[in-house]
Amino acid sequence: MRSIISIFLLVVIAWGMITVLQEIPFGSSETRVGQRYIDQGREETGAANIVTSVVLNYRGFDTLGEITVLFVAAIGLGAVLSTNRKKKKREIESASLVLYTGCRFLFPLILLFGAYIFIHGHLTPGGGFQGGAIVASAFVLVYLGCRGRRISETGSKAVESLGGLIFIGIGLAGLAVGGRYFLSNFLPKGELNTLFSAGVIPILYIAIGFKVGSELAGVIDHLIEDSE
Amino acid sequence: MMIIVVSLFVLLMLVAAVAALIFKDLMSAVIAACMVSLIASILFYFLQAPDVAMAEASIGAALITAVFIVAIRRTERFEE
Amino acid sequence: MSLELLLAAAFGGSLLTYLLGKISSGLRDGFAVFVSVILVAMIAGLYGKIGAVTSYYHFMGLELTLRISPLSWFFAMAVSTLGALSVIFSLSYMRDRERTDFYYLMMLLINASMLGIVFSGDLVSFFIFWEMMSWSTFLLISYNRGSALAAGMKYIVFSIIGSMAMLIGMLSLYAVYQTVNIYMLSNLVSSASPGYLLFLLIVFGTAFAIKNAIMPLHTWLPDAYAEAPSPFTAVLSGMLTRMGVYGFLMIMYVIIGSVQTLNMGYGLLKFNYILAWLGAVTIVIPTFIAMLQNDAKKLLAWHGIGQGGYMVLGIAYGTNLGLAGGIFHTLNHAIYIVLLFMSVAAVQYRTGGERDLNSMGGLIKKMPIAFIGALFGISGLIGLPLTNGFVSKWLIYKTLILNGSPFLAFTALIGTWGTILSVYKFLHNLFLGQLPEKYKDIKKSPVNMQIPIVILSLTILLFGILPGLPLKVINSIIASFGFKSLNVTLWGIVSETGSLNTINLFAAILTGCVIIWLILKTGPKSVSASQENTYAAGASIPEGKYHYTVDFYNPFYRMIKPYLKDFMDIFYFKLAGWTQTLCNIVRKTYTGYVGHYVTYIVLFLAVLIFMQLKWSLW
Amino acid sequence: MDIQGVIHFMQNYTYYIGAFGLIFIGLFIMLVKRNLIKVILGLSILETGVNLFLVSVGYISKGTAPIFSNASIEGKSMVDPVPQALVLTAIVIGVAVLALALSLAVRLYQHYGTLDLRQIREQRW
Amino acid sequence: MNDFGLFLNGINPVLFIVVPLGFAFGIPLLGMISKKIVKWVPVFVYSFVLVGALSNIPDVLDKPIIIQIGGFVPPFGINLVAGPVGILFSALIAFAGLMVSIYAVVYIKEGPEVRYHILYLLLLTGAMGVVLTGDIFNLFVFFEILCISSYTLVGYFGNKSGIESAVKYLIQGAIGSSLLLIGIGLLYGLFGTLNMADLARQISSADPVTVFIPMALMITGLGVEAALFPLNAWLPDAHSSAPSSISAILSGIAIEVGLYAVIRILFTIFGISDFIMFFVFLGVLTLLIGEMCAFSQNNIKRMLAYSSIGQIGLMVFAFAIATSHAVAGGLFQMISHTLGKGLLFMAAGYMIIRSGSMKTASFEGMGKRMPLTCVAFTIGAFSIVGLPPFIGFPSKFLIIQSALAKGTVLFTILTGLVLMGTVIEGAYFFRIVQVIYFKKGNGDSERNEAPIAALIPMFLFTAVIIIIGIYPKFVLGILDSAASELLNQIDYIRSVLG
Repeated sequence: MRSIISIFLLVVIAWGMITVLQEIPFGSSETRVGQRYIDQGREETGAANIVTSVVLNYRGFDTLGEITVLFVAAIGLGAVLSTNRKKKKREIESASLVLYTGCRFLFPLILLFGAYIFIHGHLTPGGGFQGGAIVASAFVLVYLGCRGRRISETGSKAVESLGGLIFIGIGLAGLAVGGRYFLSNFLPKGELNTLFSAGVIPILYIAIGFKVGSELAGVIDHLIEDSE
Repeated sequence: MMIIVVSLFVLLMLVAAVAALIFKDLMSAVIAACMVSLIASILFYFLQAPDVAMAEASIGAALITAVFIVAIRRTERFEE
Repeated sequence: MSLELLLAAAFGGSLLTYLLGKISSGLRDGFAVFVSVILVAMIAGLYGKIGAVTSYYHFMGLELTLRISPLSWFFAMAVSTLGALSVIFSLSYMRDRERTDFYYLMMLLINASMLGIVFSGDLVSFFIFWEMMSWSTFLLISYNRGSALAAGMKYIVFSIIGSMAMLIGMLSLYAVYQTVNIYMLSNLVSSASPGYLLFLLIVFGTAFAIKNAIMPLHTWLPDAYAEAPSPFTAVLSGMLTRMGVYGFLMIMYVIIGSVQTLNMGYGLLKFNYILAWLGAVTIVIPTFIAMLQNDAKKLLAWHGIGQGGYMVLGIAYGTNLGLAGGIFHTLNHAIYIVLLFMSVAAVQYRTGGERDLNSMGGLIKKMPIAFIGALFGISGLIGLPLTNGFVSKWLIYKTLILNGSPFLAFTALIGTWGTILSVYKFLHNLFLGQLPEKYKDIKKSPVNMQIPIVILSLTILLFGILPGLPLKVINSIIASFGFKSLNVTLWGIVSETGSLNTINLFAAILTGCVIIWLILKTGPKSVSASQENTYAAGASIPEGKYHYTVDFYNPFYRMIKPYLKDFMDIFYFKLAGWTQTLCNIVRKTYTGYVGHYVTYIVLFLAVLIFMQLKWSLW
Repeated sequence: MDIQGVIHFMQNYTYYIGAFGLIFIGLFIMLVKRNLIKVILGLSILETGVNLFLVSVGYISKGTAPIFSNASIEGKSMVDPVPQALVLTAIVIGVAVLALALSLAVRLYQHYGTLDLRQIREQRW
Repeated sequence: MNDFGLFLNGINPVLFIVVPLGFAFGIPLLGMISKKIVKWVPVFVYSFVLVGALSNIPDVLDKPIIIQIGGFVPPFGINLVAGPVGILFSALIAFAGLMVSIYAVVYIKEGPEVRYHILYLLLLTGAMGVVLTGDIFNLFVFFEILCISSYTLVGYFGNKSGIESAVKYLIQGAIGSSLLLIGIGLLYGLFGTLNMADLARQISSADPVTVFIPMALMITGLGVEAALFPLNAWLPDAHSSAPSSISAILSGIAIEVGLYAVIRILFTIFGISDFIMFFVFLGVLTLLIGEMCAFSQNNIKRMLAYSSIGQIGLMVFAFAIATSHAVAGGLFQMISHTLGKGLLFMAAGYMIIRSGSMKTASFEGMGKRMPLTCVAFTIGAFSIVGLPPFIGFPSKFLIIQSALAKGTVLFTILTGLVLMGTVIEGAYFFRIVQVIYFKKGNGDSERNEAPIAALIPMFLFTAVIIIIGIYPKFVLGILDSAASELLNQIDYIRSVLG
């Protein structure tokens, strides 16, 4: 019964969607704003990856909000799971040698890969979020492979905080010294397609990368804790 | 002929989504959802959005699945 | 003496009283009496300054004004005097109770808001003061806890309904005429369409009918009167309820105007006829219900409703005699009902809060002043000649007969019979008959209770013998409504169809009294006998054999009981029950199951989309 | 309908069908499923669908990714970068919501011992 | 105007968002130094924001402040629009935030306190971002901050009811935001822009049928947070299970901000400036349902929560009439609801602590035990019912007046229904007042007042309620210009796009 009603409702909604999608033909999008970013993004931000320039410069404020959302989730998840958390000693069966060694071996490599991704965010696809996620997955590997190993909570908290503070600090610096706008790209743009270009973008992405990495790792950490 | 490939992917994705709907075993459902994410990330790539494809693959497919699995481990596995 | 200062004194005085109460209770009592007496003096000093308008505040772009008219002076005088007497009366009644500071605060606040109501020159101030009066009254009705809570709830729910109706009327006037000033409106409204005027009369009428407890909307009153602290019941019954009369006068004769009001509707369905009939019904039924009450305060409360019917009857009739009668009756009723409640309160004070008529009796010797008060009070209530009630009832009967409404006159008369029967029960069961053993050592009421009782008793006589005093003021009120003024003398009213002359009555009755006195004088000397002697012929009887007057009118009661159920009260209780049930059904929307909630969201979206695609609402 | 028509239709609508298919399947899961984890799974599928839809809105036929990986690339036929940026944000927000939801689910399970939403109804009317 | 540093005449409104955010990010570091400082951080931050918001009022009445983020001209970058509406709301958020944070200093004693204060700051930041932003996707992002932090704060205590409510809230909220995102995507697909002013300009020349679908999606999505009936099922659960300080904010800020987003989208983006019958009915329905549900509650926080639904209905009714007076009245009602309901929840919080239960019956005799708190509660209740001389009266006055100014029979009847809701509202609030004062408690009756730090915000709220109730002209000026900003789409477009 519920399914029939649900399907009926969804059909009505689908009808509306079809009506409106007639007006948005696939493949020929209305790119007034987007086209300007493509045309002038290189000069205005100095990033080769236009998506990055949009994410961090044109719509940098969104990204600030976005890292805040992740921060909220990490903090909130901690708050939800931390209440009456029992600090019981767990019997941890140690992983097999092969697994352990493999994890130890892979861990820095994955970290490095993640770091590469977020440092080169303004040049190649990828950036702070993707890199951060990869960094976090390195930690997941450690949690799963090398049982009992934990990142230090204070350390990850400090990284989180610092990442956020750097983002805001750069934004405020833009407001105070640079172009008198919050988050304005006040550093020299450099030469296109080189590592040291695009002004504040790489710095922001590195901050985001660390922040996202530690937050996602923290999320997994909190969830895994006392689950065994 | 790109469009045929894409259509097949879309079909596969929808099938995976329906599978996630049907499976009573939550673990299987999560894997099906993971499939959805993975195929979506391939579709993102086809849509000339490599940034998004990377994000979807690393976050949407990998991390979320991990979180789901952990959560299922801590609760119960079968939907009654 | 400006009106702002007056109100500031009234409101400030109440707050200051509260604060003083935190320091010392004696200081507070003194100050409360001081404030209320000062207010009387201030208002008395305003006599003759009629028509003074002061704009005191701008609220949301509206000019709020205070204005004094003959009507408002008349009501203000009554309010402040009775208020002062009640405060004096409270001094000992409220001693040793809890939260006395709060009691005095609310008492004075209510007084102040009533003054605000009558002095308001615009509807917004009127509404604001009205609301303040409502919630402070609510707090004071609930003061006694226990069953007072239900009474308070009933009162406030009715009260809110009334004030919401008033809010609609007021804001609709504002929306149409861009002003809320009563006197500006009175010029503008007279040209409005009859339908709109009827709407106004209905919404405002609902509000005032609730406050004045006209028949279908009366049910809050008996409980509220019975449960409120007795000195406050006096104020509540005397003036607060009669703010409804003030409101009726204001909307019917000031804002809409007599010409429009009296021509509303056709034939027998005229607005004022209907109102008059409601008034008549309100006279008869509650009076007979009163007869059946065994609770002293409830009995008086039902009379309060019934007497309100006389006022409405007089006002609704819309002739100069009728109006004068209605307004005068308001005053008279206030005086004697306050007196009666004070007498009851005095008895209550000494008997420890006893209100049950069946368990008392014979207090005449123990509390003579209270008895005198009750006697004068019921005389006024019945309308015996030489009491003030007689004059106003005379005016009302005369109006009815002159204008060819014998039925209405007859109903009013029936009401009077019922009144006589029931107040006799009241007087007898309290003061006459046998004195129960436990009240053997009862003391007289304290002096500060006696003073108001004596003053009010004398006033009843004064206005009964010299009705010209208040009627002069009432005459100017009627004139300000645009009616022909009455030919008033100090002793009564002169008119071509029959005049009233109280001096003749006075003379006749005085003569009668003298004759009776002489006859008694010539007879054998009366010997004062103790209670045992009169009832048991000198033999001592065991206490268990005492018989008290219980179940007065029991056969009659059995006869009419089925017809005198408070049907409206039952109906409202049902209504409240239905509302509760409905609320509980509505509550079930929130089932607690998220799946349903998700369905609601999707449903909402689907409905929006469907409406647009199907009917293009936007 | 000839083959050309079908291909044309597919070219125009495949992505949209995929995206909205996911959205509706996700919504349907949330509407009818009673297991909390399953509902959250539905939410995840719904979000993927929304992301797919957003990206396909910004697509231009035969466009290239908006990256100037070398100086010779012209900006003529690049796909719209804005939806991609939006989707990046949306994905991160999605993961935040899902992680939070799952942690709450874990806690809820500790309290109720079940994930059946029909039984988790202490807060109602 | 475009050249706008940290300070010009007032404090740059971008700091209202950034400073709390910065402190929220910094709190974990601060918490390592001293846990004592942490709870004073929100107090400090919101004093600053309040001063900033007030300092901007004179400028804003003149013309709105447009702040470009990153220095890109509006359609191409995100911009903040601090018009009268924005500043009004930020002042309200800052004031309520400040008061509740003072309250929380003593109220929050258990659980992960540091996290509470972070989430609290972020919740208000999200609200602030929503009201200040001029970009629709940015609105979505801040909305998510607002929502997610409220999900977690609802479950803050980690008890059974808290977690259950949080889960339910989260599921509904997440669907809402997904729908909102679909709507935004459709709008972007149709018009290729995300700036509100730019969208508004293009929508005025678009086909209404197609434009409606994204609008319906967005209204539904935002309506979940704005607690429109029937999207408000989360509200009573969430408000009653959250810590009282959070209930005050959820009820006083979160749903108001949701409603703000709805009307911003309706009026500014879609330019619906005639009265919208559907929303008029929806408002009345929401009001009646809310009040009726509240009527038969015996859990005080649920009762207050349902009463919030009723109040939201009144606001929706006001906004849907869409005359300048009505919109001003709706905004006024928001202010009065924030103050009144905030006060009620704060007072109820300590009453619950003292009596140990949320059942109204357990508050018997509270008037003796905590007289000051009870006075505050009573005044809040009277204000919500709309009794003079409290702030609820002028706001209700304005709304009813503008409804009747429509002059049609239908509106008179609807007004009658609205006032019937008020009667029900009065009934249950007065019942509570009776229970508090006039029922003898059977428990201990010794005086046990709330701590002073909790009483200060309550009494500041009370003071504001009475002062504005008596002198509504303090806010009427900014309300009028806020109403005209909302209704005057063309001026908005012109001031943003030049």
